Amino acid sequence: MADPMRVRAQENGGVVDVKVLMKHDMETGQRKDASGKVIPAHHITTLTATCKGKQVFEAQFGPAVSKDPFLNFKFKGGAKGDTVSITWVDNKNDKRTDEAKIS
Amino acid sequence: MKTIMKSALLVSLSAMAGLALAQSATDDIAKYREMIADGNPSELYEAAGEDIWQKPMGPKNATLQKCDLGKGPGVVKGAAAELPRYFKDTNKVQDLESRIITCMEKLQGYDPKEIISAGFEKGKRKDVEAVVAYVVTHSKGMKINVPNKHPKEKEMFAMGEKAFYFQGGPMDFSCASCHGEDGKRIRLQDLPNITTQKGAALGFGYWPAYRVSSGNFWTMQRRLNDCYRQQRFPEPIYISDVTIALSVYMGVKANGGEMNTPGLKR
Amino acid sequence: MKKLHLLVSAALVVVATSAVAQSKFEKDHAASFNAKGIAGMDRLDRDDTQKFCSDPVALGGKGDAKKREAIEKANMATIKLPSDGKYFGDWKEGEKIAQSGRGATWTDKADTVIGGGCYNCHQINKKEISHGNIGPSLWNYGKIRGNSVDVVQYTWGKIYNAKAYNACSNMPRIGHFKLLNEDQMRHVMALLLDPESPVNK
Amino acid sequence: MNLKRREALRLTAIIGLMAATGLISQAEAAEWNKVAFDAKSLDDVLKSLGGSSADKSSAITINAPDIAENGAVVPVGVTSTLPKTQQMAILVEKNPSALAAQFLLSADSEAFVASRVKMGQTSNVHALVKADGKWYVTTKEVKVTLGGCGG
Repeated sequence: MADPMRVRAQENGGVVDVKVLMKHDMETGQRKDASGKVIPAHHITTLTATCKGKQVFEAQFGPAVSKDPFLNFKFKGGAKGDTVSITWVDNKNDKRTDEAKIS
Repeated sequence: MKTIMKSALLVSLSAMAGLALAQSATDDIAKYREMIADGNPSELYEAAGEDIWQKPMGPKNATLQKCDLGKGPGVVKGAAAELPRYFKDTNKVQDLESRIITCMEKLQGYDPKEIISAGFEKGKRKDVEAVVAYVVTHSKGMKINVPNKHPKEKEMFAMGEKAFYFQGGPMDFSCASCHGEDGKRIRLQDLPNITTQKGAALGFGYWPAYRVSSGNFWTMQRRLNDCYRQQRFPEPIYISDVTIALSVYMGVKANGGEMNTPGLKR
Repeated sequence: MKKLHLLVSAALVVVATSAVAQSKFEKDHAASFNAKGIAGMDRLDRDDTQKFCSDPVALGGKGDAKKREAIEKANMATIKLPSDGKYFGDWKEGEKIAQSGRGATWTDKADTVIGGGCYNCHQINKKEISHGNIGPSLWNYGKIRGNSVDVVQYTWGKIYNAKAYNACSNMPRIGHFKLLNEDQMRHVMALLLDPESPVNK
Repeated sequence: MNLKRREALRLTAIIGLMAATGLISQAEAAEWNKVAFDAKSLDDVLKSLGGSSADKSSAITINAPDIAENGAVVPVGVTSTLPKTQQMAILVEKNPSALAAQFLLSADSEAFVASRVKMGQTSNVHALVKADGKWYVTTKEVKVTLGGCGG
């Protein structure tokens, strides 16, 4: 199972600032291992963010997003105490969902 | 006369331009570091480490919650700012990693030899590294206060100092080759002068760290291991005397400085 | 000359005796390491120069002046001028060698080409902004100094064995320890001294 | 379990229907855009995202360092003041595939995103922004330095 991510959501003046750190290798598919074999690409493909049942943001990642990805976005309409839920899916169909309360 | 003046001026101007170029490059690097400071992936390791600390594991199915890191059983806050130190129960000076391994052995029943021979990020060593991330986070902002009173601590400090200056290998390098003077750089990386309090605190206070170039969390043991690799030395054994001695030397020199761990490094 | 010879052999005797009697520190220190890959335990066996410069006082340029002089002379004696009298290769190759800091670590193989690692410590071609400052800037090296025989031989010697000129220089003994071969050293020479090299523009 | 599965299937069908009938925007049902992520150039990425040309716009800001200490982690932020910003993309011109990431904004999104990308070498970084159905672009060069002892 994939490792948990760190989600932080802060509301300020009606805008929620969300910062997400994900644990993922984001293997490019360009690197070779010690024996010269290509390490297959393994990376997050999509990430969705929902708040109060509504999707507020979506990202698509290629292999060029850095290892242990960081993402920061902002949306309107969330209030302190609401929950922001983040889900990512990778190209091996592994997925992970974590939540944070807006502070 | 005029032309001589002119060319002299030109020379000094171009020398200044050269300086300015290097200066602006290091300023830009500082900006880069600032930009990535928010969102240190060390947090991911810290979270894993906290879980490992609290979870019953090993042959004895016990947690690490009674582990004594020097400030009493279970006390995590501030522990990393005072390590390495002498421990009565093992009659040894231990750094954070060797002490965690002692706890894994005594409380949980793990075999320390396996952890020592495992390699970084391998097997149970991976858990040690995560616990390190968890523990050092709880010393962030605290004053470095590594003891140098017990005769064994003094012995280790002396060994660390000698090891720091020990020059060898095909490139004649010692730690001091890179870390013995102020204001030096390798490429664009600033090299703290570890022989001074300020420089030692820049080293000791920012490691362990998440290392951007390799995309993983490096403990102090791993930092030292890679220094020795670049020094073209043979490999220091994990938690061996020389590695702990160097930590004592650096930590004691750094006393009074601030813990900023876990850091975020190139 | 005879005196010099005596001095050098005296220094060698000192090395020989101290090599036999390993100090407690040396023993404890060595016990903390394992050979790995191409990095054998023999890398901890210090020669006379390394022993002398493991003392912070000597490293700082002070201490036993006579010993220092003897060490510099012994290192000077190791310098071999190029076998065919040719000092210069291709500055473009020299630039590549200067850029690479690879080789000779326990993760390298025996046939890994060792780089000069020059930019790690020196500014050379100004276009490369990522350069260290442990050594002096070499920008305009040849333009400033010209390429008289003295300059050429000194530069070769400095690359070959920097300790001949300063016992505890931070610069590796590149020719002496065969980090670069003669051809590679010629390329680096061209980078520094060839009027066509961008370093001298 | 079975119930859940059936529920999920039903939902998928509904979402598909909604997308087909234009009840929800295409973005919300978007598949990972493989063609765009395989594209080599700015133009090809733009085409595979459904655009034909992109005007340069000063309403887009790229927040990235002038010099990155390491190409493995280069912070890149994009802010747009264009009205009705719907979509954003970060491209690294000299990477094997140009597109690093794209972002599909909702009506509630602020026109801002920040992430970190890998860069093989010094290169132009482009930010593509779709606003009110039209594509815009802005560009910034990021230098990637060689670091450390390894060179």
